[in-house]
Amino acid sequence: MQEIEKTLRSRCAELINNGTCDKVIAWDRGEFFYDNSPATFACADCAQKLVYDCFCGANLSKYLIQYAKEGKTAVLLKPCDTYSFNQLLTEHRISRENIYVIGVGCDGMVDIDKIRAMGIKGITAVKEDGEDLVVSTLYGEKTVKKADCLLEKCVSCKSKKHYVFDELIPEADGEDVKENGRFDMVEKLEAMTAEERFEFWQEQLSKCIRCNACRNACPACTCRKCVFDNPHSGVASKANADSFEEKMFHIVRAFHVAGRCTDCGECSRVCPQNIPLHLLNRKFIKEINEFYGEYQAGETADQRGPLVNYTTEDAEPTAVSDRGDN
Amino acid sequence: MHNNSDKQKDQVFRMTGVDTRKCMKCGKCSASCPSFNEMQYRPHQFVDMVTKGRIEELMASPSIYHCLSCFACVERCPRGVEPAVVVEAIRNLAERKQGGTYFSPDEVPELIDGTVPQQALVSAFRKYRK
Amino acid sequence: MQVEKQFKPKIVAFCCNWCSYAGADLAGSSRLSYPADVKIIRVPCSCRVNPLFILRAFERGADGVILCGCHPGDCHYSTGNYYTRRRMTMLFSMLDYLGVEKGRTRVEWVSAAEGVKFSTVMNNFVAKIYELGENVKLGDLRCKK
Amino acid sequence: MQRIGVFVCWCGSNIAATVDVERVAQVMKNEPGVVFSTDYQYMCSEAGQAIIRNAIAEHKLTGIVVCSCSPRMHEATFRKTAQRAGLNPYMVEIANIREQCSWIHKDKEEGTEKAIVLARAALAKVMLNAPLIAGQSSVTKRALVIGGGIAGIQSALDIADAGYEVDIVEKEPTIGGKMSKLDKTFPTLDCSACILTPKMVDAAQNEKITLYTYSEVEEVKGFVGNFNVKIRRKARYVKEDVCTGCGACMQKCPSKKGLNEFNLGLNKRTAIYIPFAQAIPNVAVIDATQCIKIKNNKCGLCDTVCAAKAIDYNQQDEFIEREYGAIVMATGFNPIKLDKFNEYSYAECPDVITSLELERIMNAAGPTGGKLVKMSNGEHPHDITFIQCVGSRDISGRGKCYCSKICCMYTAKHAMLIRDKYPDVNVHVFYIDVRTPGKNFDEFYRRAVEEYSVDYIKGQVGKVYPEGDHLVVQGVDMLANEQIIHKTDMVVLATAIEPDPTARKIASMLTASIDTNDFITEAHPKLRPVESPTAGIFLSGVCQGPKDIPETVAQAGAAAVKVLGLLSKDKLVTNPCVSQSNELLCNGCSMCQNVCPYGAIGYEDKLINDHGIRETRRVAVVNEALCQGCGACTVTCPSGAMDLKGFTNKQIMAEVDAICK
Repeated sequence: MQEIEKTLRSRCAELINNGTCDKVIAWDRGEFFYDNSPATFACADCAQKLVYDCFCGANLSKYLIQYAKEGKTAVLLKPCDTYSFNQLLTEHRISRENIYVIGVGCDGMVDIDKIRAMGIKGITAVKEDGEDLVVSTLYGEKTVKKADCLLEKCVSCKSKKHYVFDELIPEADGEDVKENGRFDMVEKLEAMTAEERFEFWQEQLSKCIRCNACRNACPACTCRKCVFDNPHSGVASKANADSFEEKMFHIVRAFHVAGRCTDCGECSRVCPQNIPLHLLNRKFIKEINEFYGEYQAGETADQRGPLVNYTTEDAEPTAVSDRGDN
Repeated sequence: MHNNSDKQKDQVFRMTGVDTRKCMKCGKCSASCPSFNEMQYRPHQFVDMVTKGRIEELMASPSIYHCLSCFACVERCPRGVEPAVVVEAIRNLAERKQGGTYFSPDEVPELIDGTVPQQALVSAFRKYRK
Repeated sequence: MQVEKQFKPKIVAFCCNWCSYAGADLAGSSRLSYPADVKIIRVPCSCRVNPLFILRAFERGADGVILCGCHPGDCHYSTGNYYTRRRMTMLFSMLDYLGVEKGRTRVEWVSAAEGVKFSTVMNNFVAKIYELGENVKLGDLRCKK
Repeated sequence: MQRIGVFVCWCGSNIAATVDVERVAQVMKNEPGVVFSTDYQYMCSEAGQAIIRNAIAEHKLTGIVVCSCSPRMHEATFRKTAQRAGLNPYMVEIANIREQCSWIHKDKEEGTEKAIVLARAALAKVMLNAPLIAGQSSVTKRALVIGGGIAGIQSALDIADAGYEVDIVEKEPTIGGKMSKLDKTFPTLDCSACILTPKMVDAAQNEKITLYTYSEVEEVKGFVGNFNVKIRRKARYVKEDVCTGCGACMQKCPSKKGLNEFNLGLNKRTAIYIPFAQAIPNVAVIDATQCIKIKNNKCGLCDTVCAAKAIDYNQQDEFIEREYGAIVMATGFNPIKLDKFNEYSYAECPDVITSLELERIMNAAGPTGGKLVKMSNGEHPHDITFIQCVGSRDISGRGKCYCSKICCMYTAKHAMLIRDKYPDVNVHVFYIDVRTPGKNFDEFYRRAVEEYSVDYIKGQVGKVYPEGDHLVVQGVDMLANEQIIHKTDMVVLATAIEPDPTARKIASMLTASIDTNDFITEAHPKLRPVESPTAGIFLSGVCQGPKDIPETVAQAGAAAVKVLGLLSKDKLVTNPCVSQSNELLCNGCSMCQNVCPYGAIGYEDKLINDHGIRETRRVAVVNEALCQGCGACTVTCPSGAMDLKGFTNKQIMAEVDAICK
């Protein structure tokens, strides 16, 4: 990865110098070594500061809506981020000709919380070493398996292939991950009784502090004004007197992105309360696949989404109620 | 009696999946039937009698063994009624009854005269015996 | 001593103007009764019903929500109910996933000529809601345990 | 602040018997926003309406709730009442306390409670109503008729007679359609050409009618009153306005092997041809797939002999675009293909023919000069067998599930004509049922049996096969319970009819709905039988369902009247309950465009001022004349930018809240 980082820095500087783009959207060092954050780099020298390591989980596509309006912008996209990029193209939120996509290779991003959960304290740095991670702590070095510390979205990575790019770094592209098991947890929930599921979700959703991080990070949640921020929508309720937003926010959000969600996993990654929000979206994805045929949002940039489409032979809603109770 | 005929009608329906009420009495089945003249009840009558529940009569009739199962009627029926399938079902009903076997092993030797294809005997034996 | 309050469900029925609302009118003019717990909201087409409205009804205390539209293929607007069918299938599946009782929501296709069906559907639906009792789950999903 | 009036109707005892109307009025009086509330025996009566009008004036009402019968019954009445009192008609809401309350509940307490809730819901909605003004759109005073058969010709003549311009688009080189191929017509046995060709000439000479023959509708845009239609004029390779129809070219053309379409392929025609002697326009056309000059750049004889210099081998398809206020579909029918009915040996035996082919054989201008002969050897037949219901009433998937309606009568006609002209010919008819509803129809059929001794056999035919120079028909006589093996010379199949294949294509261009058999659906099967549910589209002839000539002409006239009703208006009032896009909220994602069944949503790049931020954004724009107000877009829009006037998100949620309170 350090190799890639070096190449990226020099290539981005070159792209700015030769006028291909006037700025690059990439990751910058955050306050801590593990919170690399999205940033724009507008000069060749600045580009030398961009970061690419195992803490670059953030999906940069969404930032293009805001920052690629004018001029020519280059962006670094991991394979999973390219779906979101295509979806934004489908929805006319960004324009392809203004953006230069550098597809960057990725072999999984790391969740610092998972390292901490192993009981490792006082972490000062994490370095990749092949399959392992070398964790420097105040109390010395420790080696752990990288596979054990991956972000949730990387554990069930669905593709190492870029679905859109102008160039790739490194040049060789990966392939789709066929057996990714991303619906395992959904299936587990489906197998529970309704009572158990209710308890599960009540416990999870009760943790929500309505910080809006999921909404802000989600590349499908791109409304200029969210219905929950619009006092005229009839559902927004900043006042405590009305509890609709409080109670229904996550269901409404999942529905609004249904058929558009690329399953990038940003919602769960950014949730400070660790609510597994991606399980709501994956339920919709799974149902869409089952009822209306396999569909991956963002696979190409001109798809008609399953909820703005139909066939005359579609299943009736009773297909859900007839499934039997458990 | 009436109840029994309803029950049998129901049974024919379950065996065939054929709704004989779809018949519009055009007679195309009988027009197509190569065994028409051999039969006491003709294909269109079969369908009509099933609709009316007269299944005992059909079971007792030799007509059920005269159907060659050539399926010309099934092929050409404009209403999808499948008369040959109905005949087959009634034949099955008859054969399943105690002593309903039409063809017993004892009769086989005298039929072997060199002109009857063996294949035909074997399949007839299969078909007309429970 | 606490007096057991008799359960009177609140049931919202969204009916499309062209088929189901007319079907409901026909049930009325044919004097085919169904429980007074059902209150009808008229919408131009079943595809006008936003899943938000259904969630809203539950959050406001509805015990059941039923959505009626023209039979698929007969939509006054040609295709509206096809979208309804997909949207509601998804919504119902999500509610089930969250552990909310499946019987509380329903989609029925009722034509303008099906007054009898309208009344039968409503009777059945109300009976189901009585069986399920008061809706606590959906209003409750976010309440601290 | 809204000032609402509530008016509770007793409807005599219809409501008052199970709803305590006075209590409803009383309770509503105390609701916030309500400044006036009353009840009356018959709100829809003039006296009841006067109460409403007076209250509006006296209490300066901004909106009213009428608790009465179904809005489907009297919403329009009360809107007019409001309008007369100076209130916007869309500030009226109806609480349906009759059909959906008093008539279905017996307990008065229960009925009253429910009526109050329904009134509250209506109140909650009306509080959020906004005055709506119905838009207007212009009407192009010109009609288009698609199809130039008897249906299309009749509709066009009737429209033109009333003084409106009308164009006929016909895909064949001549108008006339199927009727021009018929020999005689039932039940009067008059010559088809004798009654049709004068109408064809009328259509050609009428200065209000423009004929586009050998042309097809390519594209339709727009909406009622304002259709924009692109018509493809296929290359004839003959200049239509120059050709005199002298026919010299046909004499000289060496390429003589084309199948004569007019005679259903029973004989041959030249590459350059005029379909038939009375063709309108009487202009030649070149079959490009057959012409030696066009294919190989040799020959050119027709050009040499054409005195008028009308031949143009380089002609290309042309496109014209025109505006129309109304469109009549008159796309007609065809007999079905018989490739799934091998049992009749139609493909193998030239003496097995369809009824339409028999029409050509019987016709003096037909392939045999009107002599009834066997197509196989030209001999006179002595026995002819007709088979009814070939492919009709067939649910096996080989044919059509419906009754083709015209076959019983034309078969009786054929049988009778043959027996009349050739008494030596025996005629048999295998039938399932003989269906002859219609004036003088059954009498006609009975004449065939009683006067002409046509042998009607109740039963169907299992198969037809050749034997020597005869045909054998194996059928059944159901009444005698006998199988019939019958030697005959000719077999005539009463072939089912189906809508022309262009109907589906054109219907989808027009967004007119079509049934599973490809017949165009009418707006109402009984009360609006000549209109499509899509405004401005009218139906004429067999495109709507099987019909004989008198019915077709009647429907053509009815469709013309509906067209005239539309064209005589200067402005059309549009439904104001249409979608509206809030530019500030629109994301430009196009999802609404995907679900709109009317193509009413377009996208534009607009300069938007969003609280001081000025930028160009891609935003949805609703064409209010196209939008029918279904609301599909409103649900698709995640940001809520799209909303439906008259049924806004806030209004519906207010109703929900009121009901769930």
